[in-house]
Amino acid sequence: MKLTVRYVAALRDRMGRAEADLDLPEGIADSEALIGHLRAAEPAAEALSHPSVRLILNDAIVPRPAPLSDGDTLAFCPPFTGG
Amino acid sequence: MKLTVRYVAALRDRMGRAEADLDLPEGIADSEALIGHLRAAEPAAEALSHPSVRLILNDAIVPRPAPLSDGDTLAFCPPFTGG
Amino acid sequence: MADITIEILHESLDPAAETGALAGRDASAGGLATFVGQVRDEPGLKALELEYYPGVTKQALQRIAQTAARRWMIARAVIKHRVGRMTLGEPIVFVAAAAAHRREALDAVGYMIDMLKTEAPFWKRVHTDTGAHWVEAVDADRDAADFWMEEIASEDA
Amino acid sequence: MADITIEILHESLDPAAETGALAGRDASAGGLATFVGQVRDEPGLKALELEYYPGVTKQALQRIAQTAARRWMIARAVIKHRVGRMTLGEPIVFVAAAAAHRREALDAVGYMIDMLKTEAPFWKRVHTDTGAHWVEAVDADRDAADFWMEEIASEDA
Repeated sequence: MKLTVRYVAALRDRMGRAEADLDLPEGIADSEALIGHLRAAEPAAEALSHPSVRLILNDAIVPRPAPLSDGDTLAFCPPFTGG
Repeated sequence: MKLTVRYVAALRDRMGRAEADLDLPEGIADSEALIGHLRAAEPAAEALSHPSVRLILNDAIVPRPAPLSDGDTLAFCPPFTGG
Repeated sequence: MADITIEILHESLDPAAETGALAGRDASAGGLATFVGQVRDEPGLKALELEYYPGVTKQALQRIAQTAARRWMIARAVIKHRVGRMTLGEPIVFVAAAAAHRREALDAVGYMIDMLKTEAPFWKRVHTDTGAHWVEAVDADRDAADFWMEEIASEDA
Repeated sequence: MADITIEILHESLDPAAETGALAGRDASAGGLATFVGQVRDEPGLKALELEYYPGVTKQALQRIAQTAARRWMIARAVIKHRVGRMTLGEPIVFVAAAAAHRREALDAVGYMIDMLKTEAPFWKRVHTDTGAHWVEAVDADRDAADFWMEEIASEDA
């Protein structure tokens, strides 16, 4: 499954990049499984598992866990601090 | 006791004048006694006794009954409708 | 103590200019809340006329703003109120509060507008096609003011 | 249904002009409430930088304004939010509601500003003399949004 992940704001700093195109192995069905996969590859991804992290899937803010499909773009976002 | 009374807004219309200088007999110690005195002279003054009527004594909004002194100016006001 | 500005205006009130004068003015204030009360359409409306009590009305507004500044953490409070004749859509009153925190600014403005409706000597008269009438006091306004007076009395106690 | 205006602004936001455009505009609206969030002073502050999520942020603000318009009787709702770099005192966000009744306008503005703090994708970064840091989420903001979400869910139920 192909997936684009985005790291936003403080998570972009933490991960050292804004975006990555991933080619995922079978069996990664949702955001939480993806986080587990990313953590295995790099310890910094532990930050993604914090319950305060919000998800934007394609063009919508979605709750966790978010089911993933081929071609999705998933953004990991720190808590919003607008206004 | 000399007293100036003012009738404000709708009460001015009701009383047919804005102001009157009064020379009151003995024994009219407060606003409520004054209202009784005015009602005896003209029925329209009944409107002054309505509990919604507010008083301005000289330069202050005061609760009823308001004690009166020689030389005071007492304004009878309909409920305030600002803003 | 908060900076307080009170004005009774005979000519015109410009909410845009008032807002412009306040925006960004207080370095410690992250929030500026404002409220503009304006002449609302009603059948046959030609003009609204506002009467006040010189020497007393401004003092009453001052007291309302001071109470707001004691009750909420605000850096600035403004009340500017028109008197005289106004037409449809024209501003009647501008109320503002600047504060470090938004809730303080919003609540202070809510308090000030609630209180000035019934606790400052103003009287509204509506001129229509068919004549003029004094605006009646609204029970809900009375209730709003009573709510605050009880609330503040219980805090002071 | 209320008239809703949402804008993400990259350059400048002028609360005076926004207020001027709204004052007197809705004949049925006796009240216009506004809130301006602005860059507050903090030690060493040089600039505030605001990041957003194109394609999603505006939609989130739209949803907040729509919910406000369903919950309160308002004629108009406006949210205009800056992104990019801002300096001390500069406006970050302008929120407004026009309504027949003041309480509806004030509460709708309070709701919108509470919600956009935590429910619209924006991220604040503070640049100071000594570097830059991302602004942490504030528990009180989270609590304010949770309050409204429970309140509105219980009304819809």
